[in-house]
Amino acid sequence: MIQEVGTTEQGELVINLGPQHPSTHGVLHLVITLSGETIKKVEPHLGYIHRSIEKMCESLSYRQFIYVTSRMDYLSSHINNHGCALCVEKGMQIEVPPRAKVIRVLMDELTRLASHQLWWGAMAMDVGALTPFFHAFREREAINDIMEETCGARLTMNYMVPGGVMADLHPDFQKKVKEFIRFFRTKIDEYDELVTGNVIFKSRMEGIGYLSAESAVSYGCTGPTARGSGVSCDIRKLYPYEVYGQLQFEEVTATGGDCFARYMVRMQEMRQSLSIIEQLIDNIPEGEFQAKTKAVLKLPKGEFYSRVETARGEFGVYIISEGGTTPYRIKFRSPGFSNLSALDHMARGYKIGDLVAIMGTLDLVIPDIDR
Amino acid sequence: MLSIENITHSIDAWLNSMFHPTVVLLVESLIVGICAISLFAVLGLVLVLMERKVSAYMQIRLGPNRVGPGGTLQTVADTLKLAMKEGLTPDGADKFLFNLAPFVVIIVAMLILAPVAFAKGTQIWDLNIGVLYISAVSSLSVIGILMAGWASNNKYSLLGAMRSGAQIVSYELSAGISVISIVVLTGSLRIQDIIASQQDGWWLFKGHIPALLSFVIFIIAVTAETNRAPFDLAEAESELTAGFHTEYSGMKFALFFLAEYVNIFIVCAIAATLYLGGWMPLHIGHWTGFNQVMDYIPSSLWFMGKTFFLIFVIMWFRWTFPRLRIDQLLNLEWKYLLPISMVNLLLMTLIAIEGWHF
Amino acid sequence: MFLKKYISDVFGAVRSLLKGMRLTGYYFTHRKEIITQQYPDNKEEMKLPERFRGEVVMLHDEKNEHACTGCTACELACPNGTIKIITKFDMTPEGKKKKALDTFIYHLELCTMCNLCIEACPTDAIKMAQNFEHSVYDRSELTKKLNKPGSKIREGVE
Amino acid sequence: MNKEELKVRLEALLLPPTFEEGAEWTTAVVDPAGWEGFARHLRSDAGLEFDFLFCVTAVDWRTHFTMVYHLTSTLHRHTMVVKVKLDHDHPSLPTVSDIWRTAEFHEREAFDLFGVVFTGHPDLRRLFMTDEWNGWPLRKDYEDPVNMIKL
Repeated sequence: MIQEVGTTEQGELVINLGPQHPSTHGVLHLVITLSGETIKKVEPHLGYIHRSIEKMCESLSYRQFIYVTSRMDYLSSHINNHGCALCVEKGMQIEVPPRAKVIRVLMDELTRLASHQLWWGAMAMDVGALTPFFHAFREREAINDIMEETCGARLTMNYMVPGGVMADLHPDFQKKVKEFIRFFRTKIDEYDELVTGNVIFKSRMEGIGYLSAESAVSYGCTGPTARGSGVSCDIRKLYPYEVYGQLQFEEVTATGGDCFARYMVRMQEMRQSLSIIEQLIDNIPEGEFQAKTKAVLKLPKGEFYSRVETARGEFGVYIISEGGTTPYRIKFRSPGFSNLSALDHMARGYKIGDLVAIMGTLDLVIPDIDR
Repeated sequence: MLSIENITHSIDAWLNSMFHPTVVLLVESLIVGICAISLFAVLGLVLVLMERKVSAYMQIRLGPNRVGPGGTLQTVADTLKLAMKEGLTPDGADKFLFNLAPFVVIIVAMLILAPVAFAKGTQIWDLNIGVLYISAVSSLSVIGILMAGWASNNKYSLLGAMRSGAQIVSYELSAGISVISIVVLTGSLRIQDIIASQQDGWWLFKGHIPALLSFVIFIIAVTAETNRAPFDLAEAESELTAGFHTEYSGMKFALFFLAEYVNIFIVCAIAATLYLGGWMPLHIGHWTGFNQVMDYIPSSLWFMGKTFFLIFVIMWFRWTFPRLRIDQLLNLEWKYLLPISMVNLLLMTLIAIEGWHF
Repeated sequence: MFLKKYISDVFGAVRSLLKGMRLTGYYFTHRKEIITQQYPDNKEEMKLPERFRGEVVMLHDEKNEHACTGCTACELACPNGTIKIITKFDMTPEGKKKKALDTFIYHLELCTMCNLCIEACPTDAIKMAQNFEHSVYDRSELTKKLNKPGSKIREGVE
Repeated sequence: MNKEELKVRLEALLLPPTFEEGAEWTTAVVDPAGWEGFARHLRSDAGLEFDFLFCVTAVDWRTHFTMVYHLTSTLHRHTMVVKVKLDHDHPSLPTVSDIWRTAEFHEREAFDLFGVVFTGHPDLRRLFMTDEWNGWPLRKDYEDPVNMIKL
């Protein structure tokens, strides 16, 4: 049991932020030691929604385990599935047809956009602006509709199968995505108008939650959290998978290391994702959407590691196979877990209001941390 | 002409003709009390609905639309729900203070109602230090909030209350100075005198840029004083769950809620009185014809229109801006608002002495 | 110099705030931007995409025949144990015993709509329906029998 | 550095590890006793500088445990895997949380789910499970008749 502590011996206040709190976005439990309003220590208590997905996967076949990973980082469920599919394909040495590759990347980027939009709304809500949340959901709804039409579900799509994707694109897909891009190009400027340029928002973000590049690497931070500190860690650029190697896009980094840098990285990433989608949407190759695979997949004995860039950072899948139909051991390296470990380091010395802003820019998804 | 003034006068005359003056005073106090309480109830219902509709339209959604025509009865349903809820008192709370706090807050809100002029000749108490009375009483509400925060025996509540204390005490200053700059122009603290001085135009237009500045500062300061976003640090739901009223439920919570909206109404009414002429219709200098046309619109409508416009502006703030941090909030007051309003007051005094205003 | 920066700071701040207020003001005055859908009222015009995964159903034609051979491919494909197939032995006209479907039990409360059973079915006997309103008063109502009473396998489906 | 160069470079160390073949990255196997010193070399030796520990996990092989560390260098962009073989009855290993800060959480996770004890860890407590939880859930012999649903 967690012992209840009111104040420390030094007379510092100890408060529990969560597991039910408006700004923890789920069941994160932080025990904060405060001196006045200044944070002395942040201690995360995890496990409120630990489902032991790694253990579950040990009894699921290589086709079945993919869907479980949608339930980890549910905002980039498609990218998680992608990582798993890549790992199985690496083990089986399945060649994915070019059409499937492009479809996968398109869906990845749409998922990333949807995830960043939700983050933007929630981030603004954390610092007290309630309106952006609804504006963000309007755009996200458009993406979800596209997803629903092609994948059959809105959040936990399970569209990925080893060797390709589950179904071909919906005939309306291209038209709708182009419509969405046109629509979103105008709305992303509104985002800047409503939140980014706002003087109150800027002063809440600038210079807050500083994370140096060395600490970011040492804490294992990835994704926009590390890129905000100037660490180049985009898996799409460093270790290109699928068609990312042939695409023109920039790895967005900022040097500030503060909340505003992380915020700007995500905002720029949305624009980059848009440009990736624009490059691909007219160039989807014809052909099969799924490679021919056996009904029962058996990975050869060995170890396979694959990584993808989710909206939150590097997602790794580590499969140890004994040659059977189920993995012997599977490990998911989730980005949120490592990013959270830097929270204490980042939040010390700032105020409670800043902690909320820092958590917002870390973009924590609790099931991703707890697994 | 049928106006509120005539009605009140005829009731007064009728009562005086029937009863002894002491009885008349008692009966009139009773009537005023009932009117004030029902005004509270109506204001609560209307303003909460207004807030929800304003926020909904700004957030591209419809807002309440199921209870009653267009959702107009939504707040009635909410009130019923709150009335039926159990009023919990936490185990470790200081029971007396905990239960007293919401009443302190609501009584303070009621007290400020006294000198507000709702229409021509309609005022509960036209005391000669009206403006001073308002600034004195309005700073009492912090006591209720501190009481609630401390008595709840909850750390979030305590933090919220401490923030609120620091905030209200500092913003009291620039609000007071803004009020004084109008007092300088009129030379009187009496509300009726201030309104009467705006016979030929509202101070907002007559007082040059200093009046405009002090109006803006006053609006910012009262937004902070009523704990409204972007200055809602005492509640700050993403940081302190609900701040000082975290532990309140049922009717006691409803009283806090009601007091917040009544406070908004009152500060907006005061802003309207000081800068926009209260019930005084829009008059421009010597344009007698224009002024007479304006007089045809009842004074109570003028008053309500101005007040509700200001309330809308304050709601507009809330649904647009992020929240400030506590140190930034105090910075804004001590580094920006207070120096500016002091310089502004000097300019205003100069204008008043030299008679440069229109 | 200090004063100049001070004043430009104040003006810049006010401008950025007014920009935001202009945007919310725009949405306040433009009701056509409202995106609310009045859910239970718009059921008629609400159209879910064909691929939307609501629940598993078994297709029956007008002769009350289905295409399920009882091969249990879906049962094996399901990661959650949602499907349970009970088979029986039918007598064919030639007098031979033939394995056939007796009951197709579907636990909606365990289903995650992952579509793997549909992919696995060799005869396309089951598909995903678009119904999404699954709330019931008793959990046992979520355990469904998918083959209709008296139904039998369609001729020619192996 | 590519896979082979890295191997040659590692063999030049004071306590050279043994290598596993056939994996995607250079895979070194070290003893628990030599792990801490090896880790310090990996982190700070010029030309190696593995500063980014991106995955830490334990594997239960029924007869023994293996701790698997995935390391990469943000400077040289080379990746390697280090495996440390542990005793099954009393798995114990010095911590590397002072070398790579991210190990602090990952080691707590491994302790929580596998029962691997990290000596010198600043705050070795259960991470996901409650403090009074019995057993180590991700071990192969773990049985929990209440919470585990057999399908």
